[in-house]
Amino acid sequence: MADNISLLAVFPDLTLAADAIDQLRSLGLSDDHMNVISGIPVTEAMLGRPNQWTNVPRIAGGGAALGFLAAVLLTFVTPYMYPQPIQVGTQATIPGPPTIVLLFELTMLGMLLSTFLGVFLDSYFPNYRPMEYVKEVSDGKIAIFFTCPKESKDKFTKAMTALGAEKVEVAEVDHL
Amino acid sequence: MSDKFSRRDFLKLAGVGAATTAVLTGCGPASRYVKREPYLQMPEYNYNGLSTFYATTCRECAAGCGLVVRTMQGRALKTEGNANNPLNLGKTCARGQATLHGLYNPNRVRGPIKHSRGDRLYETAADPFNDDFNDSEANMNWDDATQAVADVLKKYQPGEIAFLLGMAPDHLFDLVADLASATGINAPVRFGALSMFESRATLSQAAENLFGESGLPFFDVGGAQAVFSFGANFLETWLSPVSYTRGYAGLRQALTKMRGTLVQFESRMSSTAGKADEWLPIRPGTEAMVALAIGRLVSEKRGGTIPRAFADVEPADAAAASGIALETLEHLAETFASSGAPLAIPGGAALGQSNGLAVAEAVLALNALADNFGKPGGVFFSALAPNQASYQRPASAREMQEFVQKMADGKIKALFVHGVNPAFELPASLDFKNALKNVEQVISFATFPDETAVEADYVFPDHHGLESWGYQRVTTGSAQPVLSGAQPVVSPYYDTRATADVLITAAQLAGGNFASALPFKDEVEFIKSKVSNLMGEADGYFSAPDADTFMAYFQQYGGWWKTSDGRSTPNSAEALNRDLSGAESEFTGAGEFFFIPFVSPTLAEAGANKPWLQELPDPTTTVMWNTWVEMNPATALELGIEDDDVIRITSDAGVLEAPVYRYPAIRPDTIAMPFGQGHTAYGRYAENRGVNPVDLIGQHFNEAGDLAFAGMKVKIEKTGRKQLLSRLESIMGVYGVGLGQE
Amino acid sequence: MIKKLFDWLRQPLGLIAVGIAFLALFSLAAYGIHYTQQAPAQPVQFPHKTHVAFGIQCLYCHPGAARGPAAGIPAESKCWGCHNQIAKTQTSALLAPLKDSVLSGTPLQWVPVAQVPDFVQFNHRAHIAAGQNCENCHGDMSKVTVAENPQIFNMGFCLNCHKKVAGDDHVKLVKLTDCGTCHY
Amino acid sequence: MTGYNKKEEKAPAGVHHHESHGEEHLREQHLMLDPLPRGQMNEMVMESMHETSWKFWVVFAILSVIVAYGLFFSWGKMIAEGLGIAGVNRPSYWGIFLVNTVFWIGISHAGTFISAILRVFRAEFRRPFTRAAELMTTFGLVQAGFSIFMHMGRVWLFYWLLPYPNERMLWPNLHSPLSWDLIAITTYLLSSTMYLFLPLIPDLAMARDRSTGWRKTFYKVLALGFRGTEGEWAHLRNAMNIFAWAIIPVMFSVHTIVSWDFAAATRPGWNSSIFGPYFVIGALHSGMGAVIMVLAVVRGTMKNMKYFIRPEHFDAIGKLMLLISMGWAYFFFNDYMVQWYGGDKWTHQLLHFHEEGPMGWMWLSMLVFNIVIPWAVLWNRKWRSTPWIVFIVGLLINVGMWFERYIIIPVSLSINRMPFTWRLYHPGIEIPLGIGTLAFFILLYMAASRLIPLVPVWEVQEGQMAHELKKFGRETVVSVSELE
Amino acid sequence: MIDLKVTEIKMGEEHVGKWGMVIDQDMCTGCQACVAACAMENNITFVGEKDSGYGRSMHWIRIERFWQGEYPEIKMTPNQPMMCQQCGSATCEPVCPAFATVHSQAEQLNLQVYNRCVGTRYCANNCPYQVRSFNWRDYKRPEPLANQFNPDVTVRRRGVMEKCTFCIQRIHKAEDKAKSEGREVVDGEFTTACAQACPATAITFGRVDDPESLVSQLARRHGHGVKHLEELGTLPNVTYFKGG
Repeated sequence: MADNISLLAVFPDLTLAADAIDQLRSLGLSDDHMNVISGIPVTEAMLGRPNQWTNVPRIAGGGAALGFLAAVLLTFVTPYMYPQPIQVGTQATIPGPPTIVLLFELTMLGMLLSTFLGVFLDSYFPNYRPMEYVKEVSDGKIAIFFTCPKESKDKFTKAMTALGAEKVEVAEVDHL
Repeated sequence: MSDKFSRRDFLKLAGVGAATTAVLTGCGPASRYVKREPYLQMPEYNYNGLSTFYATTCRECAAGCGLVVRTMQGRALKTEGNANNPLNLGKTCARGQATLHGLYNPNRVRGPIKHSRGDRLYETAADPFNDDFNDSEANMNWDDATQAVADVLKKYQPGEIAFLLGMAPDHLFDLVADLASATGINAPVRFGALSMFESRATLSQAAENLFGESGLPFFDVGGAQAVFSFGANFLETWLSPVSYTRGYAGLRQALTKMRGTLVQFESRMSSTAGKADEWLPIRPGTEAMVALAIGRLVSEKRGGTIPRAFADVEPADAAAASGIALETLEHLAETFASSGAPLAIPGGAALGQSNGLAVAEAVLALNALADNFGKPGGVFFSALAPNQASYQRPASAREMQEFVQKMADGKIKALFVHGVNPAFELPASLDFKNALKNVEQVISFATFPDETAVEADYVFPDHHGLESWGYQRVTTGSAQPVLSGAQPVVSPYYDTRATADVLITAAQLAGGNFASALPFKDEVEFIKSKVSNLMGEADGYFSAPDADTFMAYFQQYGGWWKTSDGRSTPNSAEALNRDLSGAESEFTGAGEFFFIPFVSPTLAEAGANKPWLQELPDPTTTVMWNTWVEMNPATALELGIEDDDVIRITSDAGVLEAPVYRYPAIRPDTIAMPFGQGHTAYGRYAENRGVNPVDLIGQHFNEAGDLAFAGMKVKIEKTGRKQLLSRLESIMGVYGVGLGQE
Repeated sequence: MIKKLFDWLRQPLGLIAVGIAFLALFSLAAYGIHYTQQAPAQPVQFPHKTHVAFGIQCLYCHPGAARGPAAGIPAESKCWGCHNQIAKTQTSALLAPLKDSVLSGTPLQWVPVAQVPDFVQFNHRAHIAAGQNCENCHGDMSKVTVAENPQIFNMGFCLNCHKKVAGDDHVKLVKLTDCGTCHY
Repeated sequence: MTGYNKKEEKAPAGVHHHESHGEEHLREQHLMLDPLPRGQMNEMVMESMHETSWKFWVVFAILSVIVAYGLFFSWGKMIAEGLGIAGVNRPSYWGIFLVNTVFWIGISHAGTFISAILRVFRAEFRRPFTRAAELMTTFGLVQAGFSIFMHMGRVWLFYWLLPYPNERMLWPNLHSPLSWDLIAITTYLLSSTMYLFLPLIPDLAMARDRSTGWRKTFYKVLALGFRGTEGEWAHLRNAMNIFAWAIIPVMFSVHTIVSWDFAAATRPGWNSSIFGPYFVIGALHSGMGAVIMVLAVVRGTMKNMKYFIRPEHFDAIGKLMLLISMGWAYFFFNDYMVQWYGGDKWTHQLLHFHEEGPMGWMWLSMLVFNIVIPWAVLWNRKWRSTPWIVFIVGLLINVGMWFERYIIIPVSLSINRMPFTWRLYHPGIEIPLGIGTLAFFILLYMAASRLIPLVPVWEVQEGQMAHELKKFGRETVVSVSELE
Repeated sequence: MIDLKVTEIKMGEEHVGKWGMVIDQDMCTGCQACVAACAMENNITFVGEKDSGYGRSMHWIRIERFWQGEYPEIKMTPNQPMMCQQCGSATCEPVCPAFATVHSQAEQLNLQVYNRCVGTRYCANNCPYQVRSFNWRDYKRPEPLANQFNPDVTVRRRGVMEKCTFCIQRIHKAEDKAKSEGREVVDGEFTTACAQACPATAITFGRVDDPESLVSQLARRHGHGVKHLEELGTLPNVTYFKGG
């Protein structure tokens, strides 16, 4: 697809952007070839886009499991690592209630840490490579970023402008 | 490029490197490498980390308890009681335990010093706990020091030379006594604040008056069933506290008999009174009357004629005067009469009054009534120590007054002081310090830089007790005659020298009579000469074929004692057939409060420089590190005085200021103060701490010549200042102060 | 000013300078660490291996190990017991400190190298009695001249051996792994 | 540039009557109904960070000196000399150090409460100040960490409390409430910091887009390359949802575990099962007080903040504070009641000591500050919408809550089962250290206010999108659409 | 493994530790010899006037006394030496996060491992007997006082908790000696520093699990000893007799 070109169409408003997406689809672009960049969270449903695949809940679940495992290791294994389990008061080597406290805390820690990490993994953060971006996005504009064959650049530009795009330009990679 | 990297930068870099190295070194094993210096000829037992134990004698008071000191690699680590010594049977008191803080005290006299009188012997500092302050260095050598002593001996007439020694009857006393008898110098005077507060002269005088024989009475508390103590604080510092405490344990608990009763007549609750089943806050001065009244009531209960001793007293009068209800007296008499082994003990503040002798006689008469002489639980004459011919008591306060007068009059031109600190211990009214100015040469043998050493021309420090040889006669406390032996448990830490050695050498240098009086090579030879004659005595704990072996055993066992009872029974035949006076004592001074100084049970007279003794809470008040005034809370309320308020106490002899401890167990008309603090020298832990109650005591004596230290009335007034007393106890938890209104 | 410095540092020479400075610091630190691990200087370059080769038992010179907590450094009287009969003592330069020390009566200042950390109470006797050999902890002295510390005596080192020695004996394990056995 | 300045001139819109329910009035009152163009809002937030008066730097400098001396120098001195220079003694082994620890952890609870619980329950008024509150959480926990490490006798060995493999095979003692504490506080600090950071990313991207120089670098690094693609938003939304739910139990557990440090001990007055919820509500009490103080200060001192933080917010938090104060009173009474009724003699002694002992004034002020004053003031909408009034109430609540912890820790420690050891506690170097932590908290907050967009612009914007006015007959009402 | 149960306390059944003490308060005269002996044996530091009055004294053993009644009918309560009770179920132990105070299973003592202590002071808060002392500072013991230190006992630094150990160094020494002689430790072969010093023999130390030991005999003879705060379930190993 060396003869493809990336275009950025900037829309002032949500409805226009949704219309533009429909238009792009009707012009033969699949959803895979477009992306929306926005300064406020715009849900997929608003734009009529397919649901984004996210791994965050799965990673969080995995983290919780890992945290739980760490807690199990800490509570059930480490007391037996000293040659003779150390006795404190007359409490059992593995005390009941405190174990529950630790299982809970470490599970939560694992889950939250991995949720955070999940965002990084899923979004490829931190990412300081040059990317396609227009600064107007953070002023509330909605940008649609799509790839189309080079030869139909004008067609797409016209279509977008007709729908109210403030500007349509060849997406340039930029140091953010 | 190179010019940009300047030398200064390089230094900086090197500095960082050095700092890094230093930090790393601090963390590595090298930081803990220490050099060790084995002796050239070190016995093997000394380098395997095992301890060596040496038997010796405790020098903290004159009782003469045996110690076993644990040492390791030349350092004394712990004192423990010598279980063989019949006096203390392996036990010690707190002062015996803390004797190591004397041995390793940061302020000791480190070598012979010549200095001008009044000069300090160590630097002073604002904060004794965090600033270093060092002792003055020795400024002469021992040859010169010995020569100086010899010069003094030669320079003055024998009659102008006097020795003032500690109250313990030890080898040094024997040596000086021998020297005195051979050369005509003044016989050595033994004195100590404890003997003053114990009224030893009164006790032996009363015994002589009643039994026709002088001696120090021994009270068998352990064997008794009912003990009536008239002021005797025998669980604290009185005579031989360890052995009397053992007696107390026997009183309370013996397998063969019932738990004995202890009744204490005392105007303030001492820690002895605190252990009593009944404490009777008697009005000071009425002890004799009460003792006689009890005697009379007991005789009345028994029927028959009332002995002459008790004939003149009227129990109702005694009750009225003493503040003890007549019923109580009767019930006490009943207790005394019905007890299988009653015992009455006179002592403490009861004897330190103008009628002290009468008190002692009256209380001894009670014993005569109980007919307990020579019986278990009764009264004996203390066993004389093995090489002792008769009881020699320390000087009484009146004798000290005469001594000080001689000094003031210039009759004593050279004074040697050892083992006693008269500038601190004698009542200020005797004006020892001024009298000292009229003495041409004062030589102190003090181990510590005490007040007397400061006033001396020379300080020729003796070893600490644990570094020195010697023996000490046990005057009382044990049924068996005991001679406690002392030997060095460690080599001297500083450039000190045994006073006996100094005197022997000086005597040789002085020549003439002096040389022939002390024909010994050294101290050890002198001790051997005194001890080896015990070799053949019967009933010895050990005997030996020759003197050297005997001396070896003497060191090993920590002395020599007989296995048989050496106490004698007083002749009580005429004791009850004398007229005894029950008159109240007379009080001097214009104030409204009776003033009772008492010896601090933890510090006694010489404990103030030992930090752990300072840190020990007083058994009754739990105060640490300071002097307090005990006052009844009701009195305090009346006067608007609170805890820690500093009050000014004025007697006819002096003025003192000290903070108040509201003590619930003291008579409302009495205040009391511990003796032991108030040093102006004596090392960083003692100096400038608290006040010395002897500053309030005037020159008043009882008939036996003992100080009437409790025979004063004082005035008090508020100063408006506060000084927080350090207490171990919680003032909230124990007294409910500061918990909120109940 | 600072900007200039930064600019200078960015050019090749500057980078080399930074590298050199870093290396210098690193080697100083490395030297520091190395230095702390060295056995300290001893007054006599005592050849342990020579003495072991003569068949002298450890306990001959360090008898405390069998009797008490400390093995002890022998007194010079012990050294002299043999050495005054050895002709070489009079001539050898290496032995001069010993000779001087004995003749002048000034003790040698040894520096013990085998040290347990603070807070630990160690007793040689119990270990010898339990059949441990000196070399288990101190290494093979027949290969060493001046004594150095071959082991870092830390808790893991002690504990490993205690665990091994106790084996399946529960009572022994309890005793040997009890905190109070060494720390008080 | 800002279009909001003219509105500032108007009197604070607090009171409104039925007849004034006009559209204009509603817009004035509610931030959510008063949208500005996004660009303008961005500009306003950026300005609030950039425009700094000399007064700011004077305060900043003074606080820095206080922190340098009160916190770091004093702490260093204490490490070098030992805890002897503090006032702790037998039996008050824990002093103001633990009081401050509990206090700061309490403060930190407000942030989570506002940004998590209110987010979960979709309380729209939260939007402009979630970040301001979350910053308090993180910075408060930092101070709590300082306080707890200060109190350790050998703080240089703190790592012995962490589970790490070691040749001794010795791990931390998990029987100890302090171990749970350490793990729980660590969990909470990490998760609240992450929870602060996630919603911050879009705002950092915004700041990146409109700054230059070092600030640009700073924001660029922190924004992690966020563009706002659908995927990024989806991941972020997902994560924030998980966080909002999961951090709530963590928050409750943290203060409960802190309370167990006391409740698990066999001490009269401490061994109480109500301590968990009592501490949690106490934490919220002081936390809300702190939030309202911070908001009042931010509104009063920072540029453009009068647009974002309005009386409606004080009103809403005021209502919450009143509710929490009632809850606190309920738990306090509960605890007091059972101790009073069924306590042993030591507990009774302790209660007596609290009320009539030397610190009785503190006990009484605690009740006045925590119950009487909030109840007396906050019922009135006009009063609770007035920033300076709620500032004072918040301040008093914080003083009262600090007193509460002081009474629970050193005052209660004075009384135990061994009357021979009872002793009062007199703080020493704890005072500069405590002031140091307070100054450090303010300092961090001040620094953050110049570096971090204090208002989550995208959240506000999202809210404004969702709000609209709807007419039912004659009445205009606010209607909120559920966007998420 | 995991245990959700609370320790069972069987009423009427006495807990038996290993080492124990019997203290006869009737005999105790409050003379402080035990306190001094303990300080000398265990390298306990003194803290000076200000700190000691502020509840920072380091005494491992303290003698408590209270008052009963009003003057003149006032009585001093029997002196009560208070030291670590070496609880069988010590409340101080579980709360230490670093395992610095643990139960010795070999000696049935309550150990304080100084080098493990980080100074959270939770143990001291949770000790119902308030017998733990904390090193608030590096208290100075100027030269040459340090010569007296007992090499068998660690010298503690600032920031470390300490308490009575029942003279565990003496226990170890006696056990080591007995072992080297191939025998068991004999009752009375050694004793703690406090018991050794006590002139009134108010303190007796020995094996409480040996019915023939002196402590067990004394406990039997006196019949009704008191264990302080026993109701808390701490299973203390020091028995007090009020006597009188």
